[in-house]
Amino acid sequence: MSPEMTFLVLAAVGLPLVWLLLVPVAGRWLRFGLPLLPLPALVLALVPGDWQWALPWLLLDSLWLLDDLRRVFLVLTALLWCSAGLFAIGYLDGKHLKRFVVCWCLTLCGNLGLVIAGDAGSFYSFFALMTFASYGLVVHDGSVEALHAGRVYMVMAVLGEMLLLAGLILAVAVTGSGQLADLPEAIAKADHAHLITGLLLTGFGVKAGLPMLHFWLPLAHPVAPTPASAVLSGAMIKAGLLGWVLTLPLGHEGFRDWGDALVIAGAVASLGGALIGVCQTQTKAVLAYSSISQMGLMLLLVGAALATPERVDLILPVIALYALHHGLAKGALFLSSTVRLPRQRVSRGLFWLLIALPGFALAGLPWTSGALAKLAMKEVLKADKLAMVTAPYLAPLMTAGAVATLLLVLRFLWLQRLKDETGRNPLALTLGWSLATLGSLLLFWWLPWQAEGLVASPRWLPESYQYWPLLWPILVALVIGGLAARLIPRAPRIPPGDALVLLELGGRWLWSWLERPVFRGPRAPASLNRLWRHLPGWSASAEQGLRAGGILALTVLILLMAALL
Amino acid sequence: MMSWLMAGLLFTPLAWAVVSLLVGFRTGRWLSWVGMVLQVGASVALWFAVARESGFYYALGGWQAPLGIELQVDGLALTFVLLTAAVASACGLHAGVYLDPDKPWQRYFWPLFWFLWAGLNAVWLGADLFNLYVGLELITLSAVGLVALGGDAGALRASLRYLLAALVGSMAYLLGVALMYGQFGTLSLAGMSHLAQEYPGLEGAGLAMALMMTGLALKTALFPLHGWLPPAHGIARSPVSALLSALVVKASFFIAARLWLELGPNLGTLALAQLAGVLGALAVLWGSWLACLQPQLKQVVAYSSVAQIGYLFLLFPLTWGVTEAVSQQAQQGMTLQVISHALAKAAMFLAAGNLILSTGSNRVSDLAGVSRFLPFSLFSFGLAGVSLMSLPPTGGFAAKWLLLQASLNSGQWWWTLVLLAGGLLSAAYVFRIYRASFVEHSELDQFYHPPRRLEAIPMMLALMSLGLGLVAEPLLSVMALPFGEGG
Amino acid sequence: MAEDFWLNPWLPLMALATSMVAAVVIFALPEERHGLRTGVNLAASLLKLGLITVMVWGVFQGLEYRLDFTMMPGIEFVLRADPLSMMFAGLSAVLWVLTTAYAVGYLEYSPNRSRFFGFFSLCVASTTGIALAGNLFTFFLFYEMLTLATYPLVVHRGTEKALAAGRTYIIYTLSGGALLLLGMAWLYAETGTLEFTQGGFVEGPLTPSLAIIFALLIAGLGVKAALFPLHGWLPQAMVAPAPVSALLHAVAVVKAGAFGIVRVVNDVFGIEFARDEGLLLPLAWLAAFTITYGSLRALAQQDLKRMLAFSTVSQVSYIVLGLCLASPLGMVGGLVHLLHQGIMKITLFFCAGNYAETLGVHRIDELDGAGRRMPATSIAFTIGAFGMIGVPPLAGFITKWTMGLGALEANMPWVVLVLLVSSVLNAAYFLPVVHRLWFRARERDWPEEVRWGRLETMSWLLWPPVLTAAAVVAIGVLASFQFSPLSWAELLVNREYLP
Amino acid sequence: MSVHLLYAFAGAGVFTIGLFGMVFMVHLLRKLLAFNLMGSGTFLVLVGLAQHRNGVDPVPQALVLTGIVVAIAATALALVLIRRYFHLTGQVTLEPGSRDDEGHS
Repeated sequence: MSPEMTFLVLAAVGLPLVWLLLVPVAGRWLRFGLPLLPLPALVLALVPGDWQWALPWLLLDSLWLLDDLRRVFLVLTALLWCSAGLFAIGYLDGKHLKRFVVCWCLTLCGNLGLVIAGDAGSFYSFFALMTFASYGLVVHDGSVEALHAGRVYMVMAVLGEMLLLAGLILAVAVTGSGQLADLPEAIAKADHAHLITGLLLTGFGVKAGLPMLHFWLPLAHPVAPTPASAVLSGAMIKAGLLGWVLTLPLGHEGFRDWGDALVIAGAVASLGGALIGVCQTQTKAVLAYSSISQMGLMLLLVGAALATPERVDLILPVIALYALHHGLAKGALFLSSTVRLPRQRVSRGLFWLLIALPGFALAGLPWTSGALAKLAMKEVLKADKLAMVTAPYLAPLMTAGAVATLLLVLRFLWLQRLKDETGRNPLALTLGWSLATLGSLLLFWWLPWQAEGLVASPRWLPESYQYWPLLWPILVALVIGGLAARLIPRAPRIPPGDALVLLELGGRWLWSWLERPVFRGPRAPASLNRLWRHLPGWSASAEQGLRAGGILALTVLILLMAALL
Repeated sequence: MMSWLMAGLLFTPLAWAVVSLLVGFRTGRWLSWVGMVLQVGASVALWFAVARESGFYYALGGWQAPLGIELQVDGLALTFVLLTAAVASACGLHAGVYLDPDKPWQRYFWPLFWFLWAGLNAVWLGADLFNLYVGLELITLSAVGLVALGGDAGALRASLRYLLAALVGSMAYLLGVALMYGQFGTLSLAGMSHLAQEYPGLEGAGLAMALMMTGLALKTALFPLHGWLPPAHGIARSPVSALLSALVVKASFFIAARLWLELGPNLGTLALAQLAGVLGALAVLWGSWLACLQPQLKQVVAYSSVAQIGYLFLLFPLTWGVTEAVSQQAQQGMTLQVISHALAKAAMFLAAGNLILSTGSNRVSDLAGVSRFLPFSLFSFGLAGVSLMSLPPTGGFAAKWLLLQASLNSGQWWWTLVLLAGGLLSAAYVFRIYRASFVEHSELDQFYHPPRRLEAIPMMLALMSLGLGLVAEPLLSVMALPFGEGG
Repeated sequence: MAEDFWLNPWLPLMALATSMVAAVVIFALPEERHGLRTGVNLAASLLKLGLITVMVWGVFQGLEYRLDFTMMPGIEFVLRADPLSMMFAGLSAVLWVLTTAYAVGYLEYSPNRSRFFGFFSLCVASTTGIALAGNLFTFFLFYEMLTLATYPLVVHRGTEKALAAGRTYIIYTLSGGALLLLGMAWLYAETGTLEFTQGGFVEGPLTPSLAIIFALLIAGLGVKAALFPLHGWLPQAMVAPAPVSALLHAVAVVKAGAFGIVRVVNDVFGIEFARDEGLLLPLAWLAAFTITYGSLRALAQQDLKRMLAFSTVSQVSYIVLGLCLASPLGMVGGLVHLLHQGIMKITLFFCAGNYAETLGVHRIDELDGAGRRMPATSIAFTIGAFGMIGVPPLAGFITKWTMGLGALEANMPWVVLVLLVSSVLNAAYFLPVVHRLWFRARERDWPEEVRWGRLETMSWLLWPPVLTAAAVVAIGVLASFQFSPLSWAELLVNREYLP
Repeated sequence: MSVHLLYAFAGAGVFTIGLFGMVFMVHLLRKLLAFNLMGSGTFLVLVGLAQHRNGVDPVPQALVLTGIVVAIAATALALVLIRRYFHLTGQVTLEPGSRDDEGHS
């Protein structure tokens, strides 16, 4: 590796940490660094060529590297953090600024670092750094809801970390080396292959919003500051996905049932998430459920990859593509949720367009990244090429998913319209939002996609026969949305975090049980205490008796000894 | 040369006793310092002599036993002579400063002190039972006198109790001696042992043994015959208590131990050995427990003596019916225990005396807040306490270690429990004193530091006791100096 | 350093003597000579650090420093430096410097400092002795000396509570010492030696008496190592001043117990012997239970230091558990935790002391918003807490990771489960505190606030936790560096125990 | 049974009586007398038994002489103490139950 690259890598990961050092001395201008921090990482992502950097002294024998898959994630992460940082300049008031910046920098460092980490130790370190530091972003607001969401987030994050740790330890124990590249093969060979797979799936699943591990998402996103929600949903949630892709035994036989299970989970997430999501009343909660739903769709891909080893090389680029697409689009949508609309009609229309476009992109509107992603996904998930029980259901699922996605987007737009906030936006805020939106809409045009000619650039545009399959779900969704808006006066209320409510009841019961006296340590019984109190008195009188009868005792003793001899 | 030494050891004290009877306390003090130097010098010279040649019998003035006084100079006796020289000098130096010279009765202190010393040396060196008796009586009478010296009603009551108990003990012992002499026709221990080996199963010898043992146990304050000890040791002046606890009770034990080691293999029984051990164990437990309850500082130390003496009686079971090696270990352990207890207890009593001088009270609770002034004596007290707790590297530990080894190697594991419990209980009463000194809410803001000399002496003793474990090896080699006939 | 340098055998004794002499000098100094006392303290601790560094370097190069003389027939006093002893001695030397500095600040304006620092130095001397002990007897000597030297520190405040704690402490530890003594005497009676030997000196097969000896030794050491159910003294002893707690929990007392267990298992019985004869499995269960139990009790605590104390109960058993895995990585994990736990826990106690001294805060629920008032302290606390949870890349993670791998290596996967459960519980009691520090707003005044000029607290108090917190990060991040604790533990295990 | 043995037995009897007195007498002077009885008994045994076994033997005579001196010394000391005790307290007994452990250092 050339010295320049070394420096660049260090800058990419280290700049946020260096910025931390300024926190004690800096004032309000601290925030202006936020959009700059991810720039070295962005540059790093754009410098062509794979590289590896071995750091044997760091952690547990570290290796940092960049390959195609990671490059996509690095672009996504850097770009999203960049625009969110820009947005944050305008968004933030002075309250707890330092604390926010510290958490932001740490989270950013973790998020960037985990992408280029090539060994389990540093990957897990960065992952944990991101997880724990982002707590500060979630509860930044300090309101009761924020604190509650933070608690849920933390509990689930800790659980996730532990599952992950278990999975990684089990896997690394098999390989003997900590390199991520060796893990899939080792897992496939391991005695506890299925245990490890399950642990890793659930461990990363907490972050990636796997159904029943998703509770924190709809709670945390609405209460977090908007830029934080954007990165949470756009970038950090993808860290879980990246974890799956890097560690699961993709490309190895014997995990077909897991593939089916994942498909089912994905179906539940994409449809169930949408179903619950449309019942939400907060814009960001809707978006959070949308993320769950979208991650469900990505689960289909992961499941297919797990079940069909020979197709992995095809599926992985699609997963990356989908992640990029969803990350940027969802980031843009989150940012737009706090954008105030201008008063003038024209610019107002423009704003609405910019807000809606990423949403429609999610649903697969042609000429957007969504269309590309959907088409690619359809292509690789063709039933005849997959050897899964659930393979025939994938296509309808994807279509239903598209409908569900758009319904959520419509719900979001509806709620956004209800809020109807007008006024001026700080410049940085507008810039940040625009950057994200433009990134979402334009970035994929330049990216060199290569997946066996499937969606290879420049043939990224849909073929004519593909327009209809892309468009009809959108139409269906529009119709359903329109009907719903007319017919249903008020959506049924489902609290954000759905099934969590039940869990929390259980948790409270457990806590009250823990506080019972069993855990307060033992006490001596009263009778013993009484005995203890009287003992000195008894001893003293016994001693007096001995003193008086000493010579008598002597006589007895002589006789006794004589008898013994 | 040798005769000078022996005469020095026995007659100098007697001469000094007589001379100091004629002068006052202050002059006596000067005189005594000279005497102490002589005694220490003679003891050390004797050590060199024995180390160069070997142990020997010595007939005093050329008169052979039984009418004359025959002395047995071996490693063990030498060790105890040295110990006496050290501890008695320390106590004497301390007393010279500690006691109020203006009280008229103090002029009797030095004579009694020297008589005591003479008696002690006589016991260590004595080779026949009757001379041992005389030495013992000399010790008893002077010790009682020291306890009673200038005391109030309480002191007199204690000393009377002590005197009566000691006299009964002496009589029991003497009766035993009479029976023994009737049986064997000799008073020499060695000769008796020889005869007992030759004619096993002599009737009457058992009763004689029982009488002697019990009498000595009474004088050594073995549980349950210890009733006289705590009042006497607790109420005497501190230097006197130190002498009493460190040396006087050891004298009668020394005789008992010699009797047992010479005659026990033939006259003793397993049951007797175990009985002695059990009483010793009970003494350890009971003495320590009562020490924990005493409200007064010196009573704590006195009861601690009762407990520590209990350890000594473990010698009996650990040397009866065991292999030579185990018996050796037990004897070594016992010797170390005697020495370390002597040093530690003397240090403790002297330190306690200093503390009482400082606080003006004998009560444990009045020590509150004392540790703030870092009194030297508290350190000495603590260091001596460490030895009593038998923590390494003290002599107490070395002794306990050897005893543990002996009991484990002889399969009598139950004594290990006694040894351990005793250590813990002694920690309990020592820490009780510490604890009191750490209490922080007292109003004490002035502290009387006694003269440096008073403080240095217990510290020296405590350090000696502490370092004893480090030099246990050379010390045991003194004890094991070879014994040859002649002299 | 030359191989045959004449000073070599004396180095261990000198390292021991530095703190011993310091203690004597301090006792002799009058109470008012604060400056001189601080100077003596710091000079001695730095000198010792230097000596230990020299020895570490020597040991690394394969030298052995040894000094012995006979005390009693068959009983030798042996001081020697091997990799394991250097590990512990190094820890105590480094942390002595910091703790001394901290204590100087902590006790500023309080009475009885001569007494305190004298015993403090004695305590460190005993710890060094424990580290350098070359046989079980020498170990026992310093082990008991440590008990005695610590008592005055525990009861330093002289309050009812402190005295009661001291009483509990002394009852527990002396009883433990008695068990240890019994085990040691018995062992000597059985084997005739006490010298720590690589691979152990106990010869098979396992007889019942050997098993009982093992149990006695472990129980005796387990008191100080706070193994359940012998841990009762530890939470009580937290009434002591913060530097003392730091010392008790991080460096001296509990570590002495854990270190002793390591010694007994490795150098007395031999790890392979102990493993093959099934001695380690019950111990592993006990340690695992203690880990869980300590964490559960910590959950329910309201007092910060008490919570930390229960956390210690839990954390120290990691060392034992790692040892019981008896696989190379497991042992590395256990041994390295000896250092890691020390540094993390001392950070936490320093911080707790800072809160108590500067803000008058003792309870967890009074900590709201302390992060704003005392950012540096709170950052240090946060790092320490995360380290304890085992969050990467901090020191605690290295332990957990290595131990987890070791557990699998030893084919004891249930240990991984214990590690995870314990981490979850650690998170459950540490994270709320961290949350309060940073994310709760202050609504009342501090109970007893003291202002120290520009800094958040006195600089004597501030720098030690900051430095240790930095060390927590550094030894985690640089775990594979050549002289990191992890590498040293690997060297140790590979060279000595399981080559 | 020789006359010497008779002495010895008589001595044992006297000793026992003395011991009995020591145990059950309360008055200090009586205790002292009991002690002297014990002493006399012992001396009888010493002389009697030795003569019985070994024929005429000068050694016990010498021993008894010494023993008597010791006993006289002890009696004298005891008398001094008892007298002073009586002067200070007006008591002639060591009444049981009294606190012995109060007083000076």
